[in-house]
Amino acid sequence: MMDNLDSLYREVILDHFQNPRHHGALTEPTVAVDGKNPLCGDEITLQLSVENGVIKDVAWDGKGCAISQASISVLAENVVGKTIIEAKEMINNVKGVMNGSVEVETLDMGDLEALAGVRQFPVRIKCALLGWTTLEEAFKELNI
Amino acid sequence: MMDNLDSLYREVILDHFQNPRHHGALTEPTVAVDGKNPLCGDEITLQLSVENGVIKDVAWDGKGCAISQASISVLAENVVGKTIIEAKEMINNVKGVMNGSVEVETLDMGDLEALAGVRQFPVRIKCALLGWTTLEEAFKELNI
Amino acid sequence: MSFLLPTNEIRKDFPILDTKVHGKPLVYVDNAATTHKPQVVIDSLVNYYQTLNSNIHRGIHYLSEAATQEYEAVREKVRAFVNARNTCEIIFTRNATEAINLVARSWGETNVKAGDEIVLSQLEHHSNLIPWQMLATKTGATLKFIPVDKEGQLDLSNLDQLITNKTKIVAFTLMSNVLGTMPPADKIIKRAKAVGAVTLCDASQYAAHAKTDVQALDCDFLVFSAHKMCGPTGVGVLYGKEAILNAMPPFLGGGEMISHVEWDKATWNVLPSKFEAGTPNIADVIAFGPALDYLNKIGLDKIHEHEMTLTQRLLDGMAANPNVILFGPKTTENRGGVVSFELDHIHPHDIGTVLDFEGIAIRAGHHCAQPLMSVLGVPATARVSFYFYNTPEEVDMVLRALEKANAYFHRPVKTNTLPQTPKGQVQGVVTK
Amino acid sequence: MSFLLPTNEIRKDFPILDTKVHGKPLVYVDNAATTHKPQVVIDSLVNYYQTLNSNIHRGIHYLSEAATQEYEAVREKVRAFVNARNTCEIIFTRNATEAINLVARSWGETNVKAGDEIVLSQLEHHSNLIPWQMLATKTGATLKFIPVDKEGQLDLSNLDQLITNKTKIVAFTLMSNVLGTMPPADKIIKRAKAVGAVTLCDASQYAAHAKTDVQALDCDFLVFSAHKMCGPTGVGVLYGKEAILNAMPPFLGGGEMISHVEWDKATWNVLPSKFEAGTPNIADVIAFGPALDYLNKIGLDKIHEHEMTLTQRLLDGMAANPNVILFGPKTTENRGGVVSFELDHIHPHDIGTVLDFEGIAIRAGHHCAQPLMSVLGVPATARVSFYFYNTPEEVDMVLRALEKANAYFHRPVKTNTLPQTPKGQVQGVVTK
Ligand SMILES: Cc1ncc(COP(=O)(O)O)c(C=O)c1O
Ligand SMILES: Cc1ncc(COP(=O)(O)O)c(C=O)c1O
Ligand code: FES
Ligand code: FES
Repeated sequence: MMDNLDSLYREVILDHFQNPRHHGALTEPTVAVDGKNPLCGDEITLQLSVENGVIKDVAWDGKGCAISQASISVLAENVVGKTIIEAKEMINNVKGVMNGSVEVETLDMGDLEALAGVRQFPVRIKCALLGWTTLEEAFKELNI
Repeated sequence: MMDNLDSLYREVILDHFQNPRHHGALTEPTVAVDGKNPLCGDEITLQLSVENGVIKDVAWDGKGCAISQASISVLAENVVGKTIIEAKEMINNVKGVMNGSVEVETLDMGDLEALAGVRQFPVRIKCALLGWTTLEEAFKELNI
Repeated sequence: MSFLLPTNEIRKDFPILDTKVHGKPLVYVDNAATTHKPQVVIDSLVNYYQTLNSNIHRGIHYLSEAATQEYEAVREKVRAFVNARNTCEIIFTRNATEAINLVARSWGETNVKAGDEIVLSQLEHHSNLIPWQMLATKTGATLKFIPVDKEGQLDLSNLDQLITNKTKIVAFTLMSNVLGTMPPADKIIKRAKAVGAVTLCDASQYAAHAKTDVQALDCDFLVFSAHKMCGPTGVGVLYGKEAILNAMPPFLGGGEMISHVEWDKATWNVLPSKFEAGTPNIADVIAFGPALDYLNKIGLDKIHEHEMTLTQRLLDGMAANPNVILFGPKTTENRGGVVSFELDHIHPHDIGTVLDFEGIAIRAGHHCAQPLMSVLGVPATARVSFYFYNTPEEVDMVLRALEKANAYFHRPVKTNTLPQTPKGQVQGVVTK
Repeated sequence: MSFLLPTNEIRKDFPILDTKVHGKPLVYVDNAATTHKPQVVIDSLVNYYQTLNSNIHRGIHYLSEAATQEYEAVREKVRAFVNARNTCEIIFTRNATEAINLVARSWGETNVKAGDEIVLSQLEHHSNLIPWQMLATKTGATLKFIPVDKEGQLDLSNLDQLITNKTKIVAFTLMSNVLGTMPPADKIIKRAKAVGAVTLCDASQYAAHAKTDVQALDCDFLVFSAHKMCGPTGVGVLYGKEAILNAMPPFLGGGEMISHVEWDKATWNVLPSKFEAGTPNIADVIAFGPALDYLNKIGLDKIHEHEMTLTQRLLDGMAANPNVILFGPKTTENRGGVVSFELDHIHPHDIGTVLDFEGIAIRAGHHCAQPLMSVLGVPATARVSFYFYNTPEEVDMVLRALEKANAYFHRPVKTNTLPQTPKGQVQGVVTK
C-alpha cells in the first residue's frame, strides 16, 4: 500500500488497534462518561479511577475506527499514573498537534507521536480526538 | 425604429391608444367588472349595457400599456351591437390568435388584426387579452 | 442479467471520470450521494451565464424573456419525465429535503391534528423523517413505521394495522439509499388510499435509476433532487397533484409567489409560482434540462439493467469473500444499485480510507439514516453505489481493494510496547 | 463625483456584455434584478463539475474532502466580506427571500406573540414583507411601517412612536430596489436596540454596491443574494448573531442538520449546519467565492463611486428631458445606482419594450413592491440600475432611447377609422 496510507495507519496505531490497552470496565470507577463522534455516530465509554488528583486507573469500551480505538488505547496507557494537571496538559498538546498549532517534535509523547499523521486527514481528526475530548468531559464531571 | 417594434405597435394600435374609443363610464350599466393583469398590476373597469342578449353599449376606464389600452378600445368598437353569442365567439378567436391555435387571416376581424403582432411578444399577450378576459368575466357576472 | 451499456462512449461525456486520485484512476461508486454531470450540463451553465443570464418572469427585455422560456421549458421536461398531468404540478425547490419540508409545513400544518398518525418506513433518510418528527411535535400527531425485514425489504404483513383511519399521510422512499431496497409502492399507496391518507414518495434515489410515473403510482406528492441524476446542485423537484397544491397555503413568502399585495395582506399567485418565492436557481434549473435529455437518451430501463449487471457481479464477489458482511437484499430482485456492507473487524471509515488510496470513492457512515442503522445493529456501513458510467472492471477493482483492506488491517505488526499487565480493576481485556 | 472604473478592462471579464440584442449591442442596466457574472465565476463552476464534484461533509474520499474544504472556504470569505465575528454565523440559503423566511419562521414563530408589533419600512420588497405578513397572521402580531417622504427617503420623525416596547423586530432594507434610497440604518437600529427589538437588514441591493459591516451596523440578522453580486443563482446568505442563531429552532429538517436521530426525536447539529438541511447548492456556493474575490479586487468603495458618477449623469440627463417624471432622490446623496421614472403618457412596459429594441435592458413593473407603488401613486415604474461595468456612454444611450420612445408614441398616426360619435351613455371620452 501507499506511503500516505501508512502515515495514517502507522504500525504503532495498528498495534494498539489490534491489541487495545485498558479495554474493558473498572469495578468501582470514580467517574464514567460517554463520548460520541457526531460525524460518524461512533461512541465510547471512558472510566477513571482518581485518587488525590492522580489517575490511578483507566478503562474504556465502545466502537469506532482504528484511529479512534488506537488513540484511546494510547491515551489510557499514557494517563495512568499521571496527575490530572499533567493529563490536561497532554490533552492540550494532542489538540494542538491536531490543529497544527503544536509541532509534535517539540513534545515527548511516546506512542502519541504516531497519531500526528492524522493531521493530514481532516475528517479523521475527530476520531483521533474522541478519547481526549471524552477525558476532558470526565474532568468536567469531576469538577476539576 | 425597427420593423419588429412596429409589428407590435402598429399604426392602428397607436391610433386606438392615442384616441381610445368608448373610454369613460355608462350612467346605467347592466354590469361593471374590474379586470387586472397580475403580471404588471394594471387594472381596467369594463361596463356593458345589455338588452335581449345584445350588447347595446360599452364603456371602459383604467390604466395600462398601449397594447392593453388599444386592445380594449378595439374590443369596445367591435362588440357594440353584437349579440353575446357573437361576442363570445370573438373572445375565443382573439384567444386563439394569441395562443397560436387560430390563424388571424382566417378571420374577418378588422382592427383586431392589428393585435396579431403581439403574438411574437409573449409577455405582452396578457396585455392584449386583458379587455377580453374582463369581458368574459362580465358575461359570467350576468350568468350568460 | 448481463446487459451492459457502452460505457467507453458514455464515459467520454464525463470529464471528471478521468481524474486521478492519489495517483490512481478515480473509481467513483458514491453515486447515491451525488452523481457526476455530463459535459452537456456543464456547457448549459456556461452558455447560460455567457449568453442568457437575467432574472426571469417579470422582465420585458430580451434576456429576461429568453431565460424565462428556457426555465419554463425545463419544467415541462420534468413533467414529461415523471409523467405528471400538468406542468403546474412541478415545483422547483433547492433539493429533495426542502421539497419534503414544504409538504410537511404547508400541507402538514394545515391538515394534521393531535391524535392523527403519520406513517413512514424504517428505511427513511433523515430528510424524510425529521420534517415529520417536527410536524408530529408541533401538532401532537404520532409517527408509525413500516418495519424492515431481515432481507432489508419492508415487511407489509401488518400494513392494515399500521395504516388506519387515523393515518393522515404515508411518506416512504421508493428506494433505500442504504440498502438499495425498492419497496412495493403500489401496495402501500393502495392501502393509504383505502383509508383516505395522502401519500408522499421519496424518489431521491429512484428517479435517476428507473422510470418514475406519478400517474401510474397515483401518489399525491413525489420528490427528488437534480444532483443525484446528472443535474447540477441546488435544484430539487416537488411534484404534487394540482388540486392538493391548490388547496395548500404557500410555504415561503416573497417575490413572484404573490398576485396582489397590500400593506397587511396579499393574495397568492397561481401554481407553480405560488411555491417559488424569490429569484429561483435559474441557471441550474435550465442546466437540469440537458441532464434529463441525457438520461432519456440512454434510457432509464437500460440504466437499471446495466446497474443490475454490476450489482450482481458485486454481490457474487462479496459472497466469495468470507470477511464481507452484507446488509440488505442478497439478490437483484426489487432493488437498485446500492450495496451496504461491513468487513469483519474493520470499521467502515477505515475501509473508506483504504479504498480512497486505491482511487475508489465509496461512502462510509450512517448515510443520514441513523434509525435504520439501529435496526441493522451497527453505527455505520460502507456503501457502494453505481451509476450507468460504472464498469464491471470497476466492480472488480472494488472487490480487490476490499481484500487488500482486509489484509492491511490484519497485517502482523511489531508490538512496540509490551502489552500492559491488566490491573486489578480492569476486567476482561478484549483483544480484537 | 466623476470617478470612473476602467470599464474597458472590466468588461472583458463579462462575456455576456458582447451580446447583441435585436442587432444592437446589449446595454444591460437591469442590475438590481440580477448582475452578470465574471468569467472566473463561470470557470469555477466548470472546474467544480470537471474535477471536484462530490457530496460534502460526510464523505471520506478525496473528492468529498476537497469539495468540503472549498465549500467551507467560501463561508469564511463571506464572513470576511460582511465582517462577521464568526464563520458559523454565515448560513447559506437559496436566496435572500429564503433567508428572511427562515428568520420569520424560526425566530419569529418562537418569539412573536399576539399584540406584539413588527416594524418594516414602506420601501420593502415583497420578500421582506410577505414573510412578516404571514407571521403576523399566524401570531396575531401587528405590522407597522416607517413612512417614505416625498424624496423617497424614510421619514424618521415619528420613529419613537413607531418603534416601541411592543416592537419585537424591525426589518428594513439597506437600499431600496425601486428608488435607490439608502435609509439611515444606524438611527433605526439604535432605536430598535433602545426598546430591545431584534433587527434584520435586507442587504439584497446594498451588499453588492457598498461595504457591509455587520459589526459596525450591529444588526442581529442580515440577508443578501449571490446572484445580485456577480455570483451564481441559487445562493443566498443569512448572517445572524451566534447567540441568537443558537437559541433558534431549526427551520428545515433533514440530512446534515442533525446530531443524533432516534425514531421520534432528534438533536441538532451545531451552527451553521443546523440551518443547512439536505445537500447544499455546493457548486454555486463554491463559485460565489471568486465572485467575492472579484468584488474585493475592484473595491466596493470604488464600485459605489463609479455608480454615483453614472447616476449623476443619468439624473442630469433626465432633468433636461421634460417628459421624464423621476421617483425618489433627485441627488446622489444617500442612494445607490437605482433610478425609477416614468415618461409622461407612456406606460413603463411600453418604455421597456422600445428600449429593448434599442438593445437596452431595463425593468418595468412594480419591482415586487406593490405597496410602495401605491405610495408613489402609480401601478408601475421604469427602472434603470447600474453596476460597475456600465459606462457613461451607456447612460447616454439610455437617455437618447428615452427621447426616441417619447417620439415613437407621440408620432402622428393615420387615423384609419373615424372616431366614433360618443353614444349618449358614454360620458367624457378622455383623449390621452
Ligand atoms: C431589496 C430586495 N430584497 C429582497 C430581494 C429578494 O432577492 P431574491 O429574489 O434573490 O431572494 C430583492 C431582489 O429583487 C431585493 O431587491
Ligand atoms: C432516499 C433519500 N432521500 C432524501 C435525500 C435527500 O436529498 P437532498 O440532500 O438532495 O435533499 C437523499 C439524499 O441523500 C436520499 O438518498
Ligand atoms: S469513524 Fe467513527 S470514530 Fe472514527
Ligand atoms: S403592461 Fe400592464 S397591461 Fe400591459
